[in-house]
Amino acid sequence: MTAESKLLTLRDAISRHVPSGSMVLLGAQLEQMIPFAAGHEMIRQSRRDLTLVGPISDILFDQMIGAGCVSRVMAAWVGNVSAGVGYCFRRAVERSIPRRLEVVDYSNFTMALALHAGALGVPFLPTYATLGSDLLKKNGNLREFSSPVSEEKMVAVRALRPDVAILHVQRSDAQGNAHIWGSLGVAADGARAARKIIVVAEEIVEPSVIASDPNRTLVPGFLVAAVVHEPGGAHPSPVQGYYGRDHAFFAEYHEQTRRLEDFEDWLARWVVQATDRGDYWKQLGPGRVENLAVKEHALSAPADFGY
Amino acid sequence: MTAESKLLTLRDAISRHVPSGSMVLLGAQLEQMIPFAAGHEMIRQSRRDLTLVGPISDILFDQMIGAGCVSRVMAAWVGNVSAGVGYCFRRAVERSIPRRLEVVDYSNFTMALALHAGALGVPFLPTYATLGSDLLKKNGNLREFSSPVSEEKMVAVRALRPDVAILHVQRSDAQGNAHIWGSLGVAADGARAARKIIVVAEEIVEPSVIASDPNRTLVPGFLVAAVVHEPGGAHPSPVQGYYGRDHAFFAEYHEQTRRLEDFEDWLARWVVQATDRGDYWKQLGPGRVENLAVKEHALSAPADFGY
Amino acid sequence: MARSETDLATQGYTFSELMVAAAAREIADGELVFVGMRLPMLAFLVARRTHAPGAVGLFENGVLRENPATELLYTMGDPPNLRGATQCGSMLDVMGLLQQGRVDVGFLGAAEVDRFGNLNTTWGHRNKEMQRLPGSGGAGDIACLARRTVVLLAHDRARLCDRVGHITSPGFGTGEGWRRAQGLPAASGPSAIITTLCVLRFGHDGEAHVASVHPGVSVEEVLANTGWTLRVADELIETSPPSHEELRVMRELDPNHFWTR
Amino acid sequence: MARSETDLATQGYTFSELMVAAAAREIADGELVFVGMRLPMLAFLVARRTHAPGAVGLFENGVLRENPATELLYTMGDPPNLRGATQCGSMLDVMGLLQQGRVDVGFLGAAEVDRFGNLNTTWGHRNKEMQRLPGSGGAGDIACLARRTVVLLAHDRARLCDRVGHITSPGFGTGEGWRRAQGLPAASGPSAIITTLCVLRFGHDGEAHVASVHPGVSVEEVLANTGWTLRVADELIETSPPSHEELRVMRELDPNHFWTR
Repeated sequence: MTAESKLLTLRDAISRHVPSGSMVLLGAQLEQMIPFAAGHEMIRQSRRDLTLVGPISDILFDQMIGAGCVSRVMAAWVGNVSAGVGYCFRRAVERSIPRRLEVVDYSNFTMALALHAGALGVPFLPTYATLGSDLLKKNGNLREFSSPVSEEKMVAVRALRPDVAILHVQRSDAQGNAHIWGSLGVAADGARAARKIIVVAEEIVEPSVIASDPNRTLVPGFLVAAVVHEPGGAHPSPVQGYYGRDHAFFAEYHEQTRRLEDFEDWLARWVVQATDRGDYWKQLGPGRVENLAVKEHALSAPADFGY
Repeated sequence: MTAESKLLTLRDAISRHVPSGSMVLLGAQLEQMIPFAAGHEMIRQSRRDLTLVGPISDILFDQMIGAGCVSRVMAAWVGNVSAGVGYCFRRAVERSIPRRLEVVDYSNFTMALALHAGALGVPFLPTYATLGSDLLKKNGNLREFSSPVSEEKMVAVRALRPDVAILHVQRSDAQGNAHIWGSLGVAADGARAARKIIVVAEEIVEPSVIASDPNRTLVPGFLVAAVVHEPGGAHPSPVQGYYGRDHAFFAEYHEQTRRLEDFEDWLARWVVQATDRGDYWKQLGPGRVENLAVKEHALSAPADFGY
Repeated sequence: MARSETDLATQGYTFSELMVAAAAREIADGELVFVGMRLPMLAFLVARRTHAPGAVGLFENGVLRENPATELLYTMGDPPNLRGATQCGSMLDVMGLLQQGRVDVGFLGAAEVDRFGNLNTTWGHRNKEMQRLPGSGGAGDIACLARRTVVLLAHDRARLCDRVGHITSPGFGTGEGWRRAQGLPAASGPSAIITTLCVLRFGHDGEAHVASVHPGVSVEEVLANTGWTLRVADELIETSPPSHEELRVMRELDPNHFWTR
Repeated sequence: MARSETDLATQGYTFSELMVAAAAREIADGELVFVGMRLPMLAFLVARRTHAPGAVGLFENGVLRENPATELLYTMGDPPNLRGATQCGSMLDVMGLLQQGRVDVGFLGAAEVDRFGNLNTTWGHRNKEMQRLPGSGGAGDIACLARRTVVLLAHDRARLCDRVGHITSPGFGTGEGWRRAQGLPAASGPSAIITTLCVLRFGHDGEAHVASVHPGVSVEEVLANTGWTLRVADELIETSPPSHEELRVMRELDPNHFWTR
């Protein structure tokens, strides 16, 4: 009666479930738990013509754009959250380097609503956000209409249904029932809006751990196509309770990618030559990893599900 | 810097925050955590012309209707979940006893959407639910319209903003930041849709307990008008981790309220003469309370919020 | 039900057990099922334990379970149904899955069902007086949005009527094309009505017909207890009785025949 | 900023500290505040610790805090901002509060702001070349839906321009009545622009004017560094310098002037 395990290597999960041309949701938990390891694997497997979807994916979108994987980005903000602009994004938009990039500009709220509409199974959701803005004029997925109950002007945000959502989580069972805590962002809606989900987990746990707290299950396993055990896979973004944000890494990326040739060196070093996450850790060095470790644990008060 | 305590007795909370004529949300967590003690207090304080809102409130709506507090009910289901119909509801609808009752029929989903629209601050939300049904024809808050992005027929569910939501919770701090677990139902949306909230808690805890697990905070304190410490206040409905459902009580209510005069006896015994919850427990007897107690605790696996 | 007790003695199972087995077979492996209480709940449990180990159950209070609570539940909010659940989200979470078209099958009860599978749980009749019933709950939503719905009710001429007085939960309305004309999803609608006498299914025109009669029941008995001139399938069969395995699981879960009198 | 270092020596505070103090005073006690990072974050902390102990902070990732993290944050998702929060919900939870009109004030930065308080964070200019900037994030939502918005930016003729090239975050559009005509909420819109030189406020016609100049700054300097013919308030005042208490709190929170160079 126990369902089959969905555990795969990251390589196999990307290879099987993220073909070129896919619409991929990344960075659903905003600045936390960004699936960098999965993004790097897509670069190594030379994915092309991806549509990247997400409110903000910090420097992961910039890297994938720079590596030539992306033909379209649907996002509220693309750059480097702590350091400013993303140079690859700029090169792509301003000069089509390494290729032409279509940008569909959302605000955070309208992106959240697009995924919420997908999760609720409706073609659109209404909002007042973006009225009067140039986002409304330029993004074809935002359309002004008149509220059927109040005759007010409103914006209809068209539903998005990504082909695959990649969600980095704290813990998951082998069937993909996963706990996320701390920064939730648009993870719950993203999971339901997507046609399939790849879960990348810090820890693989027994189903009983997940079932001990079903309110914390943000991703139900029956929607999950693959579960990948990749501790540290969100670095340099933080994972609450597991490791902190590597601020210096973001600052260095900013400095080291200003010129195209420098970005190519960066990519070679951190992604192409680091053929898996083991190489990546060696590059990073043990001292740095140690610095990011949890210094003080802070466990949640238990909730009693007994009867 | 610590905010003022919002702790009140149930009597004062109802007296101050639930005047006659209010639109009151009850039973947001469906069959669990129904605020029976608060409903009984409204009966004792002779509230009139209330509009009761909620998907399903088991026999609480029936009792308040029978006691003459209610002029309108907006709900998906009114009755006795484990025993069938509610006789007071039937007498009110069929024969205006004790007074005329307006019923606005929703389905569970459209009720959830009405509160979600209130919580999101939009005048309506779209759905395909109730298309083709007589609910759509008869409930003026459900209106057919054409989707602005797909030209499909859809239903616009008008937002509801109750004057007050009464939420029974497992634990709250004195400012009303409250943890709910187990059955969530429409509690999160109900809390945000309402103009104010009364929290009725099994336990009052230190703010640090709530802040140890902010993902479990379903009710943010700044929306809360009053916090009431009323252990057992949801009986005969269950509270996960605190007590079970008193199935026999529901069956007895069904038997003891079939005839109008029997209901009046029931009400006198359990509500009017039981001037507070202490009397109510005496009526119930210690053996019965003991039977409902948690037999086996089942604590959630901790989540580490450290860094 | 005296009749079922007789059946138990003579046939080795009750009519309720037969209904549960028939309902369980409406669930395929891996399907997402909107479960109700009582007989549908038992049917879901039987399906999980026999031919559909990968079926997942949804409840309107936000609960999603892979390993169903095996205790007797009076309501979906009973504590055993929350403990050990796979996910406890909000009502909107599960209704979203339903509206996405991801829910394969939903089980419904009804006070009245008609020729086109429309259900009424809002207004009943007794001695020509209108009786107010509890209302839709989530039934109307499931009837609108689940890919298939299966109705369970006792076979009674007053309850299987030509046209329901109030459509709480739409079936095929007035027949072919009606659901699409209302705007309901293309892949949705009633799939079967399982009664104490027979199983009804629907033709392309949306009208119900007898597809199988339960062992020991005659077609005449079915027709006499139905409030309209009921069509009969060209190849009428007998409903398969519950298997040993199905009965074994049912009785393990419900040893005192609380649900399956 | 060499200028601020000079100010620190001669006036006892930096221009950034002055901006933070001015921003903190835009928050009243008990208000719900959409907090940004950097200076607005510090302003929120100062307000909580001085005149507005009951202010509540919201963040776009779903976080709601009464007791703000006192560590240096680089992003709102830094672990110290989650631990000990009052509530960590979803982005939609906090955006819902915003759209309900419950958020009193939101802080915004911008690459460009114009005469009517419209903001551009999508397209910049350098040497006449268009530069793609990161985009709206939540800024456009806050600009549309918060009851008041307060903009903080360095005063520069290229950044305070007559009309922004792209409206990422709407202010008063083209003037009086514009926001309502777009369908934006009646109680919403820019309240102040706090620059390194002055505080701008808005008249009924939606156009910005200088309301106060910072100590040591002349009106002429403000006008010369503004890209349109800026109106000056009839009763122009000097921006109040940060109080001892405000400075004490700021420096306790930011002892190395990381945020307030």
